[in-house]
Amino acid sequence: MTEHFPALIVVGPLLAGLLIAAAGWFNRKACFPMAGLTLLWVLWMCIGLTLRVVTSGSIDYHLGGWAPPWGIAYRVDFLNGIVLVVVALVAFLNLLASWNSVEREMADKAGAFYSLYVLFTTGLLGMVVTADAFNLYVLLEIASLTAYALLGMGDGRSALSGLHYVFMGTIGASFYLLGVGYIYLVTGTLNMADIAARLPALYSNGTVLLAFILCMTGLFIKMALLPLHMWLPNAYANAPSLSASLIAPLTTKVMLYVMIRIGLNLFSPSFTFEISGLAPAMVWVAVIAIVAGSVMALFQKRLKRMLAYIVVAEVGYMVGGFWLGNRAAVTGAILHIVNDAMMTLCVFLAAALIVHRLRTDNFSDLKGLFRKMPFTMAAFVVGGLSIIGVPPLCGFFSKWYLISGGIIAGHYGFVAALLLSSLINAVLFFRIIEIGYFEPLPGSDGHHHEPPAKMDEAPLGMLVPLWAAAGLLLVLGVYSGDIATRIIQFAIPEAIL
Amino acid sequence: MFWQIDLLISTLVIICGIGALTVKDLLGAGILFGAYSFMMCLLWAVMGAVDVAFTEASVGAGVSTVFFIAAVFRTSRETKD
Amino acid sequence: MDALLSFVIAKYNYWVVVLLIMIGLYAMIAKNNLVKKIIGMNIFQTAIILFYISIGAKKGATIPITFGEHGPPVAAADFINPLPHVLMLTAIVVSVATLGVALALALKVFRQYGTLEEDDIHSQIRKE
Amino acid sequence: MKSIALTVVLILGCLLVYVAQEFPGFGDPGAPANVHVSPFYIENAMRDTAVPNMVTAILADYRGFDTLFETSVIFTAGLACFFLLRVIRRRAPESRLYRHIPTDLTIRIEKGGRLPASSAEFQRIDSVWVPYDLIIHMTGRLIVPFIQLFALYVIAHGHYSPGGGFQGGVILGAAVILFALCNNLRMTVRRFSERTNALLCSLGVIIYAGTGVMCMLLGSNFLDYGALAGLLGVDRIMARSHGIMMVEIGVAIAVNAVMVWIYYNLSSVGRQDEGL
Repeated sequence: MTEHFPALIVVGPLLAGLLIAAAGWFNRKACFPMAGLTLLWVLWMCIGLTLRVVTSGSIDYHLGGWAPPWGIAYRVDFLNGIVLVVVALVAFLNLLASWNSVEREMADKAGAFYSLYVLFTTGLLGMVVTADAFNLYVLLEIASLTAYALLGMGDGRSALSGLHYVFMGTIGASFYLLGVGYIYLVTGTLNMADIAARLPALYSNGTVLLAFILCMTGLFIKMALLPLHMWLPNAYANAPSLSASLIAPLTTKVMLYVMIRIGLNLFSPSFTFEISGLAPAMVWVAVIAIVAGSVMALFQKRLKRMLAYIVVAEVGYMVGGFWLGNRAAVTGAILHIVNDAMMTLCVFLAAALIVHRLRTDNFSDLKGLFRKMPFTMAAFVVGGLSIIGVPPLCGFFSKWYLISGGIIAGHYGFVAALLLSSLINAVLFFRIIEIGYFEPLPGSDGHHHEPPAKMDEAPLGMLVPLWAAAGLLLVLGVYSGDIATRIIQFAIPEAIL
Repeated sequence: MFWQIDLLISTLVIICGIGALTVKDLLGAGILFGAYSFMMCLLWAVMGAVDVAFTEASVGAGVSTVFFIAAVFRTSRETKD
Repeated sequence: MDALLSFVIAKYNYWVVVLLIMIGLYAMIAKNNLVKKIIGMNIFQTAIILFYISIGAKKGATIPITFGEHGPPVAAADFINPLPHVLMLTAIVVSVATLGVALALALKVFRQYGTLEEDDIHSQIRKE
Repeated sequence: MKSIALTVVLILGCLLVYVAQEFPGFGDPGAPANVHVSPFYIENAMRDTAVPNMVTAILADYRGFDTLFETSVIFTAGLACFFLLRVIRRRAPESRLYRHIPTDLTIRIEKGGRLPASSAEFQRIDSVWVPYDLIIHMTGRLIVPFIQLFALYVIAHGHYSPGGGFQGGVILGAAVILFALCNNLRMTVRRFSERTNALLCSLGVIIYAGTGVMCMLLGSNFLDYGALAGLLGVDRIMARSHGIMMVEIGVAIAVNAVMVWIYYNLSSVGRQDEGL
């Protein structure tokens, strides 16, 4: 059965999502265990696939038994092996934490929530594994539709910000579709390997350059690179906190993976970095994204909006790292995809627990949180330190690769932006830690002293996955050395020196 | 005979498209949008894409217009722009 | 003059596609009413579908349905390229799905704010 | 804001027009798209799958995986509309309108008061939509069965004529929506309840994915209908044709149920008591 894994990774959760939606109508209690078992099984398959890739090289799977240019092919190699594991791991950990808040907020629609949750994971896993340009669009649409529904479900402004996300997401996906249409117009095929074989003869053709620009613009809209990021802060801040903690770590990272896949494998590295002439401009766009994203995070009054702007800044890290073009920077970008997904999950999950307990995430209401919710805040501190880039945790190592890549490429603007952003992150997180540490100020009349708030921690079911995510940051930090050497090093084609 | 029909239907498509966006009453916009979808279905039928034309006729002109009218009916008909 | 005319006539379908893309994109960004934005979104998607179909068009070829087992031998030049049609069946279904979700969100916005005009909603949000 | 949008769109338009000069001419047979991959489909579709309609052959067999996810996109849209709009906890309706049939009087009952549904003299009418209209009601009742018959024809003849799972499913859904338009939504929900609708959605896509998994269990790759030859007792080519048929039926069931489900939730904004 193991040789069917590439198809089972996607078809398994799809079937499970359908069964969960049907089971939602019979007894709601069965939905959560079904979803949990499915994602655990998917995680086990992903790890099995990645180990097989590390031992015996990349795996090809022909859907429907037809050879690639005619049928659709799936391909698992070094680049998407590691991303597969991260997507499955983040989805599984977040699902464990979602039981309590789903029971409270949307109890009677639990079947639909878990079905959309598993279908979202299916869409992402399919996007990571597919080797067909148009199939990637269809899976992109599944992931986007489920994200629109999950994000639009909150109260208050979430419907409006969900609608803006629908418009921007559709523009992004349609630009990608138009880009694939241009590629199909000049090459006549849709399989990525076949396109890569036929494109070099056409590099002088203007259509190929415009196809490249359109595909990339579509992906930049979907990953919220700075000038096109307007939809992200509202969409993630107003969403139900468990949907945001699922979608924030994953959507932008898988879009970055697709950008790297298209940049390296569809269009050859020589086209992406030299012929297209976009690389220098893109690095400066990334520098602006990093600085502006971090600065805007400073002005936010609510925890989840601040974290959303940090996600926008992190996207700048990876885009800048990739477009620098040298081996260290691209390794840093890929490693940062892995690390940043875990860091964002840890921090957003902590925010979800805080909102679950306090029902608000304004800074003024976070006073005395260390006494009330010590474990949640401890995990939040671990996530914050990792985002700042403190050595034992994983954030430091990928930032280290990015900075060394920037120095090798001699792009000191990028290095300066990274350091400035780390500084601003430090200010952001220590401000929250300071708010959380001090007791709430005595009331305005100054004389009544309420007793120090007793400890009412988030339920254990939400704390365990949060602490698992925080622990993983340390594990990833320790092993990031051999992740880079044994996996990512083979993922980057030799053309990049 | 081939490209004259194509040109005629293309202009009708563009007229219906611009009309659907500029008319002030949303119910009219929904109906014009149904006409736009149907013209697009004709254009594809002329260009030989019969399966796509059939789908656009049933999905685009048919069900999308019903969803539009249902949504406009549940909100308000007049708009400012 | 006839060079320009032949140039325009040779690819007129692509000009229609570009015009519709511009109309749809402008409506999505600049229109004030949310339902008008949804109409613009749908026009933008059908324009890209038209682009794919005009890639597959072939002069002097018939619709992509053969005559069954006993028909004449099948030559590739006689039939229109069926691959874009398959891709566009998917794109039409995706555009209806997106339309359904966008209208559902628009109804939720109307239930929340009582209006679908972008500027009225933002003034209400600023008052909160 | 409008001027920025206009300039951005004009710049994009000029870029697209400028690059369109290098396109191969519209409709010339020598274009790369018509030369590289599609000749294989045109020449081999009939030989491999015994399906004259090439688009259906490619849709369900060569690129069947795309269509599986296309069907799950439609399923996701139906589930998303239910998830976003449906209001399950019954809030007491503000006021209800009843029509006294013998005297044609309409009475309004405030806050939660209601008459027994089975009362012969009173008939509940929608407070929103047009009153009872004989012409629409009668023609609706006449047309709906023929629409459904035509829809089944379209599904069954997807192999030979333009049509197939999607078009047939939408027409089936349109028949139910026409019935809901002619009568009121409550009658339609009583005939075609939301629960069976939701289960049919899942069933349709499960049929599609189940056929693929069955091919996998019989030893070949996912969605390789040739493997069904042993099960169906026909040679590999006819097995592919029957596989396409099974998949089209699954798609039709799913699309029909989704269209009706989205209509239920959109037209009544989730309360499913008074629709269009």
